[in-house]
Amino acid sequence: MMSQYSVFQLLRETLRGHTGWRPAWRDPAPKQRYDVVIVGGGGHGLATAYYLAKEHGITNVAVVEKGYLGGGNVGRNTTIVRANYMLPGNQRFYSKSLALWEGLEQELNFNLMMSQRGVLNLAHTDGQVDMFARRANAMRLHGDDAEIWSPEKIAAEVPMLDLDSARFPVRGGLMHKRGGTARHDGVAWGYARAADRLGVDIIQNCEVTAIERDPQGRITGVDTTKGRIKTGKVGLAVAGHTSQVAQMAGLRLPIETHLLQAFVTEGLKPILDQVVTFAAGHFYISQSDKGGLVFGSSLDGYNSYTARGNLPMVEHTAEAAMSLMPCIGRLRLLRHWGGVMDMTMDGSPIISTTHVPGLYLNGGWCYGGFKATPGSGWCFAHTIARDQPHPIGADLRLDRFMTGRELDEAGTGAQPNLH
Amino acid sequence: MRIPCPVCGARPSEEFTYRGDARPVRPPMDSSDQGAWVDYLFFRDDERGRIKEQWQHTGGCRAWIVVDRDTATHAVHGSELARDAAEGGQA
Amino acid sequence: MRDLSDTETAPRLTQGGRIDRSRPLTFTFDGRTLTGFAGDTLASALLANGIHLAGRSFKVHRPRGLVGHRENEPNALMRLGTGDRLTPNLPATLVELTDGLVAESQNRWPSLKYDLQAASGLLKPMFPAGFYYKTFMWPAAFWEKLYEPAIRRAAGLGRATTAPDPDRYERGFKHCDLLVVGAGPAGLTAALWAGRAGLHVILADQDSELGGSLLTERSTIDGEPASLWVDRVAGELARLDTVEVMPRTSVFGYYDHNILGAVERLPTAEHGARERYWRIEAGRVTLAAGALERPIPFPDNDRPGIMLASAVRAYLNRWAVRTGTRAVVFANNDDGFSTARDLSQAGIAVTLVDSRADAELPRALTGLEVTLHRGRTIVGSKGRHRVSAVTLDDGTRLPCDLVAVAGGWNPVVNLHSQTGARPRWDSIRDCFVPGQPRQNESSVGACAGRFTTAEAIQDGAHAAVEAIRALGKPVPELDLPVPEDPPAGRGEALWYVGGRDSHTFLDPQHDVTVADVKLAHREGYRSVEHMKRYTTLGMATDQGRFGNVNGMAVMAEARGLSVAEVGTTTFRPPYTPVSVGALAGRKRQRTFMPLRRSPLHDWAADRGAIFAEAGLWQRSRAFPQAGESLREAAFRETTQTRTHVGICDVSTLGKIDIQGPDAPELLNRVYTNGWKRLAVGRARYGLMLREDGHVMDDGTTSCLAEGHYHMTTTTGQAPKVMSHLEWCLQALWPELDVQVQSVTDQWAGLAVAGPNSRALLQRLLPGVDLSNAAFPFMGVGRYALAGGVPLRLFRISFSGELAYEVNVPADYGPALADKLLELGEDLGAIPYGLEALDVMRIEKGHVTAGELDGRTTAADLGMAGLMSSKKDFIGRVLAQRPGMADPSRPRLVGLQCADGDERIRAGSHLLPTGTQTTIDFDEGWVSSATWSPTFGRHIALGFLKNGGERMGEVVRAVDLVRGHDVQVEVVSPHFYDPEGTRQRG
Amino acid sequence: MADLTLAPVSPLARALTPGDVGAVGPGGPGVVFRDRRDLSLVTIQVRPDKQAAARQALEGAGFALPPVGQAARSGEVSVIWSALDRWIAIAPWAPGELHRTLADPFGGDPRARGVALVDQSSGLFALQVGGPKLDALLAKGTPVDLHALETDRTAATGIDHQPVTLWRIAPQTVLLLVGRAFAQDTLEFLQEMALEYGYRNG
Repeated sequence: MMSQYSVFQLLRETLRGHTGWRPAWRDPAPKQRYDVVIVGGGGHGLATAYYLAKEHGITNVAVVEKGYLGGGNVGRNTTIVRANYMLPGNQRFYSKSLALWEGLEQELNFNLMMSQRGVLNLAHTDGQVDMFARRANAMRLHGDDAEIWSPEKIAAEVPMLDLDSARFPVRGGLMHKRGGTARHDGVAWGYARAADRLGVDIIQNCEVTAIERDPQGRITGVDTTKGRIKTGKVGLAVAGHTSQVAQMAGLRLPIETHLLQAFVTEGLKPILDQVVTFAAGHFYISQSDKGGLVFGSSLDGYNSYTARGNLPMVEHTAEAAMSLMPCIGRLRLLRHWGGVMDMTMDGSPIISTTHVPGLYLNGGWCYGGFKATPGSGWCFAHTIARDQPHPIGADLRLDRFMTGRELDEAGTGAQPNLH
Repeated sequence: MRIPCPVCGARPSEEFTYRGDARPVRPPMDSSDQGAWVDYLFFRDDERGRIKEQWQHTGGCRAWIVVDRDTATHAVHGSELARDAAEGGQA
Repeated sequence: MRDLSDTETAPRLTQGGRIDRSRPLTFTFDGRTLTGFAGDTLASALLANGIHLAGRSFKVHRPRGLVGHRENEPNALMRLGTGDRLTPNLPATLVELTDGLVAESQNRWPSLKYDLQAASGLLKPMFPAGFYYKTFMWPAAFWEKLYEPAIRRAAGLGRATTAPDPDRYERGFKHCDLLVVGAGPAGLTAALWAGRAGLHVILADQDSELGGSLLTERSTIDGEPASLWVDRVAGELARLDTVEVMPRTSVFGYYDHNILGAVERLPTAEHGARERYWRIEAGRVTLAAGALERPIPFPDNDRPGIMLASAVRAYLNRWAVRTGTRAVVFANNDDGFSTARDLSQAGIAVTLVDSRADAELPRALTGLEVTLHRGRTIVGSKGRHRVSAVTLDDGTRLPCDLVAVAGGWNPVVNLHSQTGARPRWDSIRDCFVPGQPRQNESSVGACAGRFTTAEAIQDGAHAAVEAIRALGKPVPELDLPVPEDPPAGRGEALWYVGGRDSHTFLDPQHDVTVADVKLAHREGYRSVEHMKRYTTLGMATDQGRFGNVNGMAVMAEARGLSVAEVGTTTFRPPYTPVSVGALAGRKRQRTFMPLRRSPLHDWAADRGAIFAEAGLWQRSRAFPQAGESLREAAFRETTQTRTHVGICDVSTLGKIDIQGPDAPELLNRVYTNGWKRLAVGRARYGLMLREDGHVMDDGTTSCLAEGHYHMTTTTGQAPKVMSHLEWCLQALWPELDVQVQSVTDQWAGLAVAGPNSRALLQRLLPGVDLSNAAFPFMGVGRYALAGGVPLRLFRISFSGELAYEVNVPADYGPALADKLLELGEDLGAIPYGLEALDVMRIEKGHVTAGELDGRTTAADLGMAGLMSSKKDFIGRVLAQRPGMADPSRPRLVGLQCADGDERIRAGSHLLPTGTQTTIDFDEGWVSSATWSPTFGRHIALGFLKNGGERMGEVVRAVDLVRGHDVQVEVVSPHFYDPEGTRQRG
Repeated sequence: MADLTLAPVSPLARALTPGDVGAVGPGGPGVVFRDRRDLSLVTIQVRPDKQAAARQALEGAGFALPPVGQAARSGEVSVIWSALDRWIAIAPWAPGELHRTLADPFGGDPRARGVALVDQSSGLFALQVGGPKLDALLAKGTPVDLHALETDRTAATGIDHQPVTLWRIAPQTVLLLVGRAFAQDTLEFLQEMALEYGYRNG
């Protein structure tokens, strides 16, 4: 039996040299048959397995992961949690996701360091302030929090910003106080541990090599590097490799795979409280609990599976940082890394049944999948368990491209690198 | 990355603007088959490996080019003008 | 307790080393004034002043001393400078000493010696790896309020300033045949021979001096001290034209296609930059970055005075600093001997603890007073702010003030690995060495695991020959020097000394111990990435350069695997930290993005214009007169234009010259409406869709002559439309005989609007018949002014007034504007700006960016009639998808307040009256809004579900975030002159 | 009758004020900037299948249509390659005169011969940059390998990411053509980068 985490447990273990801690999850060999196989042991796959077990009572579930759990984008993002979308089809979903975040630590008995420090989007023209107001009003109509901040308020609250010499002046901002950050690895680990405790088998170092179907096209199982596993339902949650895995089942998707870089400076004493983003540089920044400034900007812009970015975007990101936070000039970049993003053609995600009976798709998270983790697992578990979309994720269906109901928050059309 | 412009020679990638997969074939102008248009505009093979893709040398000679590049390694295997590729495709 | 660091006298030797004793430098450390010499680093100068204690650890604030002399230093992080030049987290080992330098230690309060947070060290047993995941969860609200602020304050390293960085940065591009990274024996040799063959060579080294390990070791080359050879080679390299030597240059990142990033630190100069970032495109790369010594972690190995042996030798040999008076050397390989030799020759008493049971003192040590404990390890240490004794596993207690630890070497495979190549475990040398290259590079010398000077020189020469051959150049005859190294036998693998694992530090900066790695293993965090993320091993500022390999070996042991099987974490750039300012170069604050200036920019500024951002452009919003607010000015300009005449700079609109017989066909395909019958001398409004059926842009296109058209686009979409046309012509329809070119910058554009506009233009063009019959609405004419200045006249109207747009070559724009104001003085001519333009276009119901937001269809905008059914055009088919053609979509409507005093704001949402204010009742939004001086009330444009059928209905415009909730009447979007009699009159 | 003549204004009227700036040493400035508003610029765009004929027509009139990346001078008129299917004719004449001179070899109707002539004398700004530190200066802004940009070679590239055409007119001199709206920004970039060499606005 695994121990419940608590301060008392920590004290107890301290007294015996921490020798009593058990593995956070088991390391089982795959069974021959599961009710559901989730492909992908990242945040979304693990959350899906957890909610399948907890909300739908389906516990005979395997999560198969080709590497180590949490090794994909859940462990390499800039940790931002928010629900500040404009289009109802998106905001409804992210609103639910944020509600799940609040209280998730207690539910999972794992400290995710969820920190609702506020997400502030800066607007550079009066027109942009109005657009932010449109979005903020949509958020409020959904019951979520949103405020419009004046430049004076922004200057007072965010001393790192230099508003006096900005190329693009700051005319206002959209503050979303319930937004913030969370410890990214912890989310994967917390869901893994909680799912494992409900009986879910998490099978690492197990790559799916084929998706098997019967003559009628129904899913019958998956072939893996650890052998064949029979199942009637396969859920794909393999952001970054969605196109490849879907292709095993003959699915072609409205997805292009792109590269996004992220950056962190050396640790500093607290200097920035909020998550701050600004559109002119497509830039976002926050300070981690360890003290590093964590930031990023646009996609590198070309299709890539490398997770290795290049200098033009490194330079652009540094420029964007210097444009409004010129104090950052002497601070030093400690590390930059890349993640592989499955970018959809409208910039919004897909949680959907597919034309293949028994195959369910969760993907296309673009560069915003982290904050969606609980909501994604919640909706996807429902979609798999009931074979139909969850109402809050209903607009995220795959057929929206055919019906002309794209969810294009950026308004840039079928050009994934611009979303 | 250095993108080999067939006109200007190799230049850093930021001189170029990326469009995407060059291979989907646009349905004939007079086609009204929505499925074919949806497929052309939205759906992609998205290979991990060599693909042909369209870039424009917007920071240089403004040529639209087709680059043969590997999405798994970023290795570039060649390029040609988009108009030559278009003619080649029709032949 | 006696504190050696304060009382020890003269650690600095009176001779030797590469410091310049004739150039003393004064600096301060934690407020104490100290001196060093030119050639010192901050680290060597501190040690020369007897200072070992240099910092506090991240988590439990234990006192820490200098351990290294290079980029693997985990402890001695300093805050340099004062005021707005304050720079945190600089490793003292990489800071060149300068006169007046101000350094402070970090992460301690109130002082380095007496840090109150060190009390948390007492609780260290409660803080093993990942402890925070297991607690601080109750009550939920306490995380942000209590736990997190406390953790954030305690964590972090240096304090930074929020003042803008006052220094300048630059960047640039370099191209070379061969880039050599590292100027030790391998790099110098490679650069020298490639340079002699005439190759364009760049030799970069982060150090201020060339020489690498030859500066810190007592090797000889051709029988002379190696430093003499270094000086000779440096001299020859300086004379070779095609070789560029770049000291103080850190090559930090290796990117695709042999592009590398490097940062050059520049000396302080009046017109100089602080740092310059170079992007180097290299034909070939030789990695000669050397190797870093690794520790042998043992219990209590984090006391000040416990250092890497290579650093102890470096401080002694290069900087003439004795880092102790009584040394214990702890080694698992022959480096222990050379360390013992160097120390002993400097008069320091040495005890050598060698873990190898078969270790024998070599001849080089005979005659020196070195005691050997063979087959022994250190299992503990004592001392408060400085080590005072160590204990061996046989119980022997050795008093000392210096422990030099030689645990073997890790080649710097970082740059190699950044390319995606996988380093390989060399089980003979017990280290990761470069694997199969993924780019045109090779690693040489110690960087490739070939640790002797002889191997380095051979490798360097070989790399040069390969580069020369690859370019087809003749290879010069090689005449390689002969170095002599101390003999190096094989070491044994000793990754840590077991015992009190919770005090055996792998990552002293982050307080990660052997116990933490074992705990991670116990809890299932066994993959090397899980280990890193759970324990934070390798995430400190040294990025694992100090103890990562040891940590992997601990995990390998726990898992019963080899280090090779456990593997490494991913190597990421930068190799050493890089200033964000350097990467940005000049781009910061105002220079972040270029400013696009209209030809009338200065003209407008001279007339008191207030500017607004419009993409990269700045456009004049209004021309306030004395005492006028922006709003008042805009409304005055509106009224004056509607009653008299105004001129407005519209130069920023995109303009595209289209020529060729197939031009009408092109227009037909890119616009939704028909273009085949547009006559010469006429203009037409056009709507352009994206292929997905949404509106991309709108504008007018004029036929100037047979096969010659002038297209205008919106300011924002101009570059996109230009690229779109080029794509159509090059990729889609190369057979069309049409050529396009942007002429946005060529023509200044002035809108001349208002009832007096015809009279005004008649004065400019006295010989031209501008009567409505001769020059009707949507007419186009081309004329020449005095001196042959061409002028294009378009009778188009955005304001709804009788209006024209005048184009002249941009150079003449300001003069034309002046001339129009002068000619129109008695007609009431004034300049107007974007605000008045916006008021007038809302009154007229014209759409702009607020409406063309990339999600609207032609039908949404009330322009379904412009969708020709007689021809094909881009976006035709997909615009017919059910969701796009849904009649209940929000449609463009006009909105006006019932009450003249109430204000509608853009961004409001539209809801029916009498419902709850929730998303379920959301029916649309307000896209543009203004006070209308013409109608004396607030009016707006917006999108409302079934809008076309709801004229006269009253709905709510709700702006929750700004506190407005007003009743508005749904009306036609064409408030002003809906029949168009004014613009056509 | 009012005077209807208009006086032209350079986009650098205020940014290129004469004088020496920065670390000008005893040897003089490292870089000199000159406004070349005296030059008219007319682009010659030619459809790919009509380029041989167009070259022949221009050669008949004493001009050239040089290969990609090159410049050709004939008397006062230089024709430089600038982009795909596009050249720029440069001469110290009035724009209309240069336009007419170029149209003549095409029978006055270039469009019928697959040739589009467009006056860009105001649209492109010609900045002459010279001096011993020319290449060091350019390397701070342009990614092209300056070793390869020899005299009378041209490149379509960027300076500080702004599209420009570079034409090396002498070993230590280039003519830099930049979109008019970006001219001041580009000059200011070059001036700041030239501070360490000292520069002269001449």
